[in-house]
Amino acid sequence: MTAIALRLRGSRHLPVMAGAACTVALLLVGSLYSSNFLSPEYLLLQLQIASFLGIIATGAMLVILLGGIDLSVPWAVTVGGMMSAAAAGWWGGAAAAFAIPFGILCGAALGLLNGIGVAYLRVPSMIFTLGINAVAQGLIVVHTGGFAPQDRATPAMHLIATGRSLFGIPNALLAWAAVGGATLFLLHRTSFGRAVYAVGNRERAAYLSGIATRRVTLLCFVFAGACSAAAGVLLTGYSTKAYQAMGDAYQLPAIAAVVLGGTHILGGRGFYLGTVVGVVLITLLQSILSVMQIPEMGRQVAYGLVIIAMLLVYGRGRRHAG
Amino acid sequence: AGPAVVGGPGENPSCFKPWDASTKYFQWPAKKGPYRLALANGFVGNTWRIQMIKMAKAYAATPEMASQLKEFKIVSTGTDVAAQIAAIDNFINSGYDAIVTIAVNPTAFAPVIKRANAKGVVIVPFDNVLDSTEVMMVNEDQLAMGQQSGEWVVKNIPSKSGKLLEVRGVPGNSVDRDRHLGFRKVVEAPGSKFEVVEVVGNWDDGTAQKAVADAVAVHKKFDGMFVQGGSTGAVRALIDAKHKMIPVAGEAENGFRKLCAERAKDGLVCASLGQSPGLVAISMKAAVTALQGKVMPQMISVPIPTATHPNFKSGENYFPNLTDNFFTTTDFPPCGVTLKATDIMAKDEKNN
Amino acid sequence: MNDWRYHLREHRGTLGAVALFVALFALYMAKHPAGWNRDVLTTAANKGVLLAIVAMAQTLPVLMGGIDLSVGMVFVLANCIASHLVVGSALHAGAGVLAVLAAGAACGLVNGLVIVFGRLQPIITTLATGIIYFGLALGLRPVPGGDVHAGLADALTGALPGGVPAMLVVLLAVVLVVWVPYRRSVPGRAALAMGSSEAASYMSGVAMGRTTLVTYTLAGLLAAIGGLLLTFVTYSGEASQAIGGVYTLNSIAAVVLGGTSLAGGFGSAVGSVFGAFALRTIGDLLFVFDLEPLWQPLFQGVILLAAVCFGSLRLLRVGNRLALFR
Amino acid sequence: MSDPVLRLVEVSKRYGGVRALERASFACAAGRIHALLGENGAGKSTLIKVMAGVVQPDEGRLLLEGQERRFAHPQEAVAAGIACIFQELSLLPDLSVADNICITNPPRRFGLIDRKAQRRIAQAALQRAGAGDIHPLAPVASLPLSKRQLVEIAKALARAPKILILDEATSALPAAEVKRVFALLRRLRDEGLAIVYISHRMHEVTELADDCSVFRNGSQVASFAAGTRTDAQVVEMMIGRDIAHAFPPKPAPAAAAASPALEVRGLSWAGRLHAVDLAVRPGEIVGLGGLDGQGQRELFLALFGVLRGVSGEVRVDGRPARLAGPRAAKGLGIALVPEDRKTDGLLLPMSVNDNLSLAALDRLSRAGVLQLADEGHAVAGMMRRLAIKAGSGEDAVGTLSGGNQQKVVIGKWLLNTPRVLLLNDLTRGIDVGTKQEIYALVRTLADEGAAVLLYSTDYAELIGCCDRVAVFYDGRIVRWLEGAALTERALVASALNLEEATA
Ligand SMILES: Nc1ncnc2c1ncn2[C@@H]1O[C@H](COP(=O)(O)OP(=O)(O)OP(=O)(O)O)[C@@H](O)[C@H]1O
Ligand SMILES: Nc1ncnc2c1ncn2[C@@H]1O[C@H](COP(=O)(O)OP(=O)(O)OP(=O)(O)O)[C@@H](O)[C@H]1O
Ligand SMILES: [Mg+2]
Ligand SMILES: [Mg+2]
Repeated sequence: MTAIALRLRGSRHLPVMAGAACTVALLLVGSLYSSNFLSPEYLLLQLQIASFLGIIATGAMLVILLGGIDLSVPWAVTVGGMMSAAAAGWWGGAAAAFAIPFGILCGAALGLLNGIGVAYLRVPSMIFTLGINAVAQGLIVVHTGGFAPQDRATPAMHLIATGRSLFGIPNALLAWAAVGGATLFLLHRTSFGRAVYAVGNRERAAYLSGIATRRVTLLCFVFAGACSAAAGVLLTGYSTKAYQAMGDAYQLPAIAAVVLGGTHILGGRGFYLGTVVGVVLITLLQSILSVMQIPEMGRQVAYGLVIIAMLLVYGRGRRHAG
Repeated sequence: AGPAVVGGPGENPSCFKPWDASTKYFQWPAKKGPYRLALANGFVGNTWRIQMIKMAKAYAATPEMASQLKEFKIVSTGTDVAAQIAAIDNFINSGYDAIVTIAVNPTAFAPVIKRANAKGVVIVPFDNVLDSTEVMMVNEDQLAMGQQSGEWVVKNIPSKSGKLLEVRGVPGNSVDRDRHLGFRKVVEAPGSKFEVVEVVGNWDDGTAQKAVADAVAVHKKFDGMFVQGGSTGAVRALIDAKHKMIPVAGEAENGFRKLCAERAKDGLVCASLGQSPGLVAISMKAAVTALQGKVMPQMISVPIPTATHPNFKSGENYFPNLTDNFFTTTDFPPCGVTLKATDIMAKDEKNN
Repeated sequence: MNDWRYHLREHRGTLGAVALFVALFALYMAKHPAGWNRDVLTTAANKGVLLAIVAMAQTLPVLMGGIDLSVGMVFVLANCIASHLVVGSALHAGAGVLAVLAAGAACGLVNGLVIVFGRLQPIITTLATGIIYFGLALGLRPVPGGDVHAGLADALTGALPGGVPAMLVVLLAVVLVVWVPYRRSVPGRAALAMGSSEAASYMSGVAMGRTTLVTYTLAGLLAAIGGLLLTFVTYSGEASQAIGGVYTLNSIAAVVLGGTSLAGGFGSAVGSVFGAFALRTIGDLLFVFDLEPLWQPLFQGVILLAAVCFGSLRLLRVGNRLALFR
Repeated sequence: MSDPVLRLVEVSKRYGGVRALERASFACAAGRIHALLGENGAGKSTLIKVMAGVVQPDEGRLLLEGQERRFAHPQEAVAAGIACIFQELSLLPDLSVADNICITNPPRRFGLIDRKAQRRIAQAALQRAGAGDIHPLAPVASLPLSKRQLVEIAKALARAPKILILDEATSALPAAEVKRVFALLRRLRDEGLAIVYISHRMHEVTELADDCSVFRNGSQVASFAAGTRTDAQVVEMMIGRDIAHAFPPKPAPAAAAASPALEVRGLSWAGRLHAVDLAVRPGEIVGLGGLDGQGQRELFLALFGVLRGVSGEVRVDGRPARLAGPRAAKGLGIALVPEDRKTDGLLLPMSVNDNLSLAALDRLSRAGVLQLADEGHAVAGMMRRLAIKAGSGEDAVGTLSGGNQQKVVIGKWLLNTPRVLLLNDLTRGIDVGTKQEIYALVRTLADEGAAVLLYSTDYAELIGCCDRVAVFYDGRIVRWLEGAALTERALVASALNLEEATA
């Protein structure tokens, strides 16, 4: 018994399993309020909605693994949504098929700027991405104000975000699964993934091992920007339109989900499945709190307390040294 | 110093309509124009604000205004109340004649107003107004907006019972509070037996959409809905969930009205009452009029632009070719504010 | 001897921030229509000191290698408490002030306790406690309102006879009463040690738990001082998530502009004060430049980016690339 | 032996499945220097961590002056008069030397730290440690490793301890400084301190110790007065076998005609390197001699592409090399074993496997996809080849003993089959048995055609290992020593750049 406990403690699967246990507990608590929390419809809806956060958190996790943090999520999401919708407007017709890649590309471009600032100018990521966030907001304000762009989602976006195919599985979930699968492969099966962990642990040693640390950092930020923008495209499809500040609700949940998933906030350690569990956990928590009829104050306090409580259950750091 | 409190009636009452019978009247010493006018905005990152700023600029450029203004300056300071107060102080210190503003936090302006009065500067808060009777303000009646929404919902649910979904705004804001209180006052009045489920939508389409989707998934069926903002998202959630179409009282977003018109055949009935970005124009006009030494009501009530089922008319109170995020009401004929929607958001419109 | 070289090195971050601020402020003043006068200075001070104090609050955990994402929320919570308690007679208001400060310190202490005994990372702990503190603020002020002792507020937001803004004096007092003793105390240096290397601090026998508690408590206290001053500026309390978020993020930006390393171990709260002033002046530039209103956010973002890249100039001088990594 | 001041009785410590200490006993007495000997991973560091309160033992007792004690925190051990210099130094890089020296118990005035007094204390302690030239206000990060070790010693002295523990505290010090530290330790012993000294340099132990204890596999296997056993016996006790020759035999000098694998001409950098000329033929081991900090490190960094603004010419295999960075250098077949394995060589929380394959990821992957089987194979082979002692390849490298960590750093580069090896203090902290293996390994690599540059502060190593030695002084090569001329005397003399050396 203790042997199993010991193995579990050290294992990277602990956060995954503990997180899953917390998820079940959360649902059970929710079902005391309404049994509909356990209905397949509700759960599928949550998975669909979780996909948006899931894709953002995927990018956020990569950056956190590097030991950085990406605070440009809100407006990178908006840029993704606004630019893909606008592109659909500019090009129209069949060329609108390029709207989605174009939106994602715009997010990647923001990520590229982030990467240049962090990797090459060596500005702390927390602050450089904050600046890029402000710049992105400025650009979108100018864009909306000046050029009266189209902000309607294309049918393809709508289909991906809200449609269900294959046994009624939400398409959005499939999109997340694709991104997640690719990330899982990238992190654990490629030399790039190994380099990400290496840079996150100690960039100096990685550099002296002949790893192109700056390029790795740059690529992670590009990927994160692209993820945020992709989520923006999905959100555009979900709301059938892009709008200002559509990403504001995703910054903190993305970080919280990654950390609840067992990724070390200072970088170098973390397992993608943990992030998946963290995303589901945060989405459910928000949803259950949203529907329960308690005053907003109680909602906020409960949200904070539950996050801390869950971290206390399984996210505790080790003692120093030894 | 500050304005003198005088007796009514005020200038141009069809435009500057006093809030109610007890509203005071102010009169500033007349100044010779043209004037230096400023707009101290807070946040800019949403469509309403962008539209508001564009309207302010467009209105300042109309011949009527242009002749009165020597300078019109707009500054957006973000969500920090202290920064906005400092911006207003800066305008005061730099000798502007009047400042129109959307307060980040309306209760925080008492000290600024003291300083403005000391220098004879006219401050006109609008939209998010102060809980004060010492300053001239322009707004729609938020409490009434909530009440009218409530009345409309009650009227459209003949059984006077069932489950209502209320989608609230940003917590901690007085507009949210007023609309909420107005709505509740009506639907919880004796005579009707509604159960109200409340979720927070933050006046944001995405947030409202998620919250409504969750509520529908858990409660399965609602008989009516009141959305403070983010109405497009809220209705989308109903459609996505294949929820039966129900009476929805919402804001004045173009997207919402489009849906209302489109889905009327499926049984969607709507009331759309909204806060208009055009308030800025009335506020600017009020500021100039006050500087001319005319008698002005302390609290100017702007009629609530309303459209209800089945009166959604394309090109009139909604615009299929404009963005969903556009706020539909832009003109207030009694005030001579006749800005056309397409002039504001579609100046260089090609694709929409 | 060549002591001055080491002193200069120790304070180079602060000096950089001072230079940045002076440059920006000179530009601002040169273009300001009213120019250098008492009112303009007081306006700038009233706005700048709030952020400066929150940035000081942020500096303490950052020096220790941590971070406090709840400073903005403690700031808002203190504002809400003050709008209830700092009213009435001078005595009552005085007691209210103490209560506000105690509440802020308590919030900080809670952060510290969770970090030390829960062994959680500061960044995620304070992210979560920040949400809780905001909830409490919302409970106290469901809608904006309240009041504050007017005499006190007028005195602190006005100018002294000599034309010196009273807020600057408050700031100086806070620096002298909180920061300087902290920096020179054993916990203050222990915090720096922990920021420098946590493992080495542990092995050297640094009292890490106590240091963490003291540091976060002081951060909470400072944030509460900021919230109290906000109440004096606005005469009211408001539970606004947006304001909390803005102050938290800006405080981090100010800390970085102030030359403090986000990795900890190096920097000064005085640098953060000037970093905050510089940041505020960037905002003020909007006022003196005639920009298209819809271009203003972009302008601000670009200037902010340029300011944070300012420190990258040192990259040009690096001969040994290993110096780029810590 | 007089009554021991500190006694550990049957102490055990386990890390997961690894037994670091197994019913280990140890005692040391006041006024004596007690050497702790044992191969890498024998448990020496763990033992002293127990004494210093850094690690809490699973079982066993600790008696200080006859009283049973438990140290829950290093603070308590410090308060009890135990000062420890850890193998991985415990200095705070961003703080000044003075701050570091007085970190736990600074002088205070009105409750605040008295900086003037602190500076006096620091200066005195530095003076005592023979490092009066270190400025008390200098940030530790700006000091080279050897100076840091001296600061660490000063820091321990400033605590006025009763028991002083040095865990390989002189491993990075050049011989002259070691002599000074030894003199200091003897003086302290005579003042009545109990000193515990850990080193893998046998001659140091012979020279210094009064008592010796040998550890193996986490237990004490013998304890005896110094001089009662021969070196060979001691080594036998430590590693369970005898080592006949520390250094492998040198081959006959290669034909001078062979073109050099590495050729450096007129290399200069920022006033720290001046027109260095150097050529290393394949199969040759060239040593870098001289006092510490004369530019040897900079030469390595320059050759590895880390320095910017280097002038001069570098040729690898006769072709001009553009050394844009470590990546480019790696591409040319250059490998660098850095000075400080903890910060520069290893990713401590990552597994042994991941660390070993880090520099060879390009070889172990196809189109960026890791070939896990190949990787496992290569890594396991390297662990065997270097006899890396770890529970499993999945263990975090930070949990290995110091010497085994060093082996991982070497192994990481060997997986890349380098052409040119830059070895900086290669065997720091490695036990005698392993050292011998590593010397043999380096020689084999050379025989297989690698060109090796080796920097060491240990003269014996330079003499025993190298075919030729370039002695550095102030960023220049002042002398080449070769063959019979390569003696300790010559090394010392030319290191000081003395005229007589030319005689
Ligand atoms: N934190 C830890 N976690 C797991 N295992 C550890 C840890 N620290 C030490 N060990 C293991 O304990 C054993 C003893 O290590 P220790 O550092 O005491 O050896 P040592 O005698 O000091 O060796 P060296 O001469 O190489 O420094 C080693 O096998 C090591 O891998
Ligand atoms: N993290 C880093 N910080 C600072 N300088 C770096 C860093 N990484 C590389 N460099 C330097 O930047 C330049 C580019 O080096 P890099 O190692 O990326 O090799 P490269 O030839 O550009 O190969 P790649 O194709 O990987 O870009 C070199 O001068 C290198 O020393
Ligand atoms: Mg590169
Ligand atoms: Mg050891």
